[in-house]
Amino acid sequence: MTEKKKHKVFIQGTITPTFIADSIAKHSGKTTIGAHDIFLGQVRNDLIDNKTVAAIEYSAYEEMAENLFHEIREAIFVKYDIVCMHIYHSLGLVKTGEICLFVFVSAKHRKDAFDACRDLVEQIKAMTPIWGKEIFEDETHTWKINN
Amino acid sequence: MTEKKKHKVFIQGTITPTFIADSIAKHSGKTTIGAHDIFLGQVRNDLIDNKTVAAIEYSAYEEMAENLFHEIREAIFVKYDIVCMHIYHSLGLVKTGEICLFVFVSAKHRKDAFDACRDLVEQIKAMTPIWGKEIFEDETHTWKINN
Amino acid sequence: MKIKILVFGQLSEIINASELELLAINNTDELNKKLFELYPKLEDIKYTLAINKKIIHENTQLYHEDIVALLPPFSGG
Amino acid sequence: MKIKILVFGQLSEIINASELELLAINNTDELNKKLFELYPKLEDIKYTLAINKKIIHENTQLYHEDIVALLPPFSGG
Repeated sequence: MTEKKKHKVFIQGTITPTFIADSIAKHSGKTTIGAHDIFLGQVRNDLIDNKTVAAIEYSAYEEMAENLFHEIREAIFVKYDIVCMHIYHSLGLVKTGEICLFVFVSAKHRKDAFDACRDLVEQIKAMTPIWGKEIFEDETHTWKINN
Repeated sequence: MTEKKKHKVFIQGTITPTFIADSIAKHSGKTTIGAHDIFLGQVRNDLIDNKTVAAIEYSAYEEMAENLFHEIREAIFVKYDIVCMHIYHSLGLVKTGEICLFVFVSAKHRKDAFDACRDLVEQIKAMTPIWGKEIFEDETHTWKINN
Repeated sequence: MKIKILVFGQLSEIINASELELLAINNTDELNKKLFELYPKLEDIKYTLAINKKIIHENTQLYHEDIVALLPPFSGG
Repeated sequence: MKIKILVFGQLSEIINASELELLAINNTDELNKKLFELYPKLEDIKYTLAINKKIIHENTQLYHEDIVALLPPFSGG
């Protein structure tokens, strides 16, 4: 249990495809895994009041978020028959087209991987104290609202 | 429509993490995307009648499978509000711990990405003429059964 | 009249070939009957037929140069 | 008695600080009342309170050196 707590969720800036590839490659030794489900959040160029989003700047109440990530992880492990789970979220500036959230769930069977990954993403969005400041091309900003 | 038909699904041997990373990176220019869902099938070291699976050798009725992939794709595009979709399946030998299926769905919103990806994986498993020969460590084999 | 038969998965181990040709077969019921005569072990395995890449579920007329595939249960992914 | 307040997201723009300290506040109802006096614009924005990293939904007693966070709606992911 204490080992799981050490997982580092926050990453400064965008999450790169190379980082994701390395994370996938690390699972080749876990041969009880039959299915991975990976969710990636990417920053959209939304048009808000005629202004286009150029980037999102993420901030968080990090200590509280880390506690919550730990609790969410533990509950997911109890609820689903999965082998492992990884969560990474950006802090700071992430430009449109770049990845800001990487949720990776691996299980013996696909049903558990799909169910757990989706549940996890919904809980992260709803429960963790993270905020996105949408920065427009003209450098003004608005605060992101999740739906 | 004809352009979609050109998508090549079958890949000889395993699908590498680098290939997956390149595929993710190609989406950074598509800035209407907010959510990606990626499913990866990995070969398990199942124990069957006291023998351990070392690899799966995939074969397919390729021409028929390609037609079906095309039909499945078209139907998914009609059914869900998604931006793009990619399917890759291995042929030939894939060892335990290696990836044999890569399904990648991108959408504006996560709900569509999750729904479409899962639907796609279920349809691929149920409808496409692909067969897995499970090869044991002692070089005997059995034919895989999907559930 | 000539029909080409494509054989996949474990069926290719029973038939010991991935392709064969049969003559004077008028429909898929006749084809199955003929196959069971030639390869009695086929009766133990559930398979589906596809004619020219389309799966069929009922007895279907066959025509010269049709390609019939014998498809055991799929196990991709 | 001293309470530390952490301010996040758009609330930090209204309060113009990411941290402040308040004295002689006994509970969260008093805290909110005091904050509305100091920063009237806060009344326009829905926020939740966390005491020592735990979200609270009802009026809650505060103790010396408690850390209270003002959390606007989350928008991670």
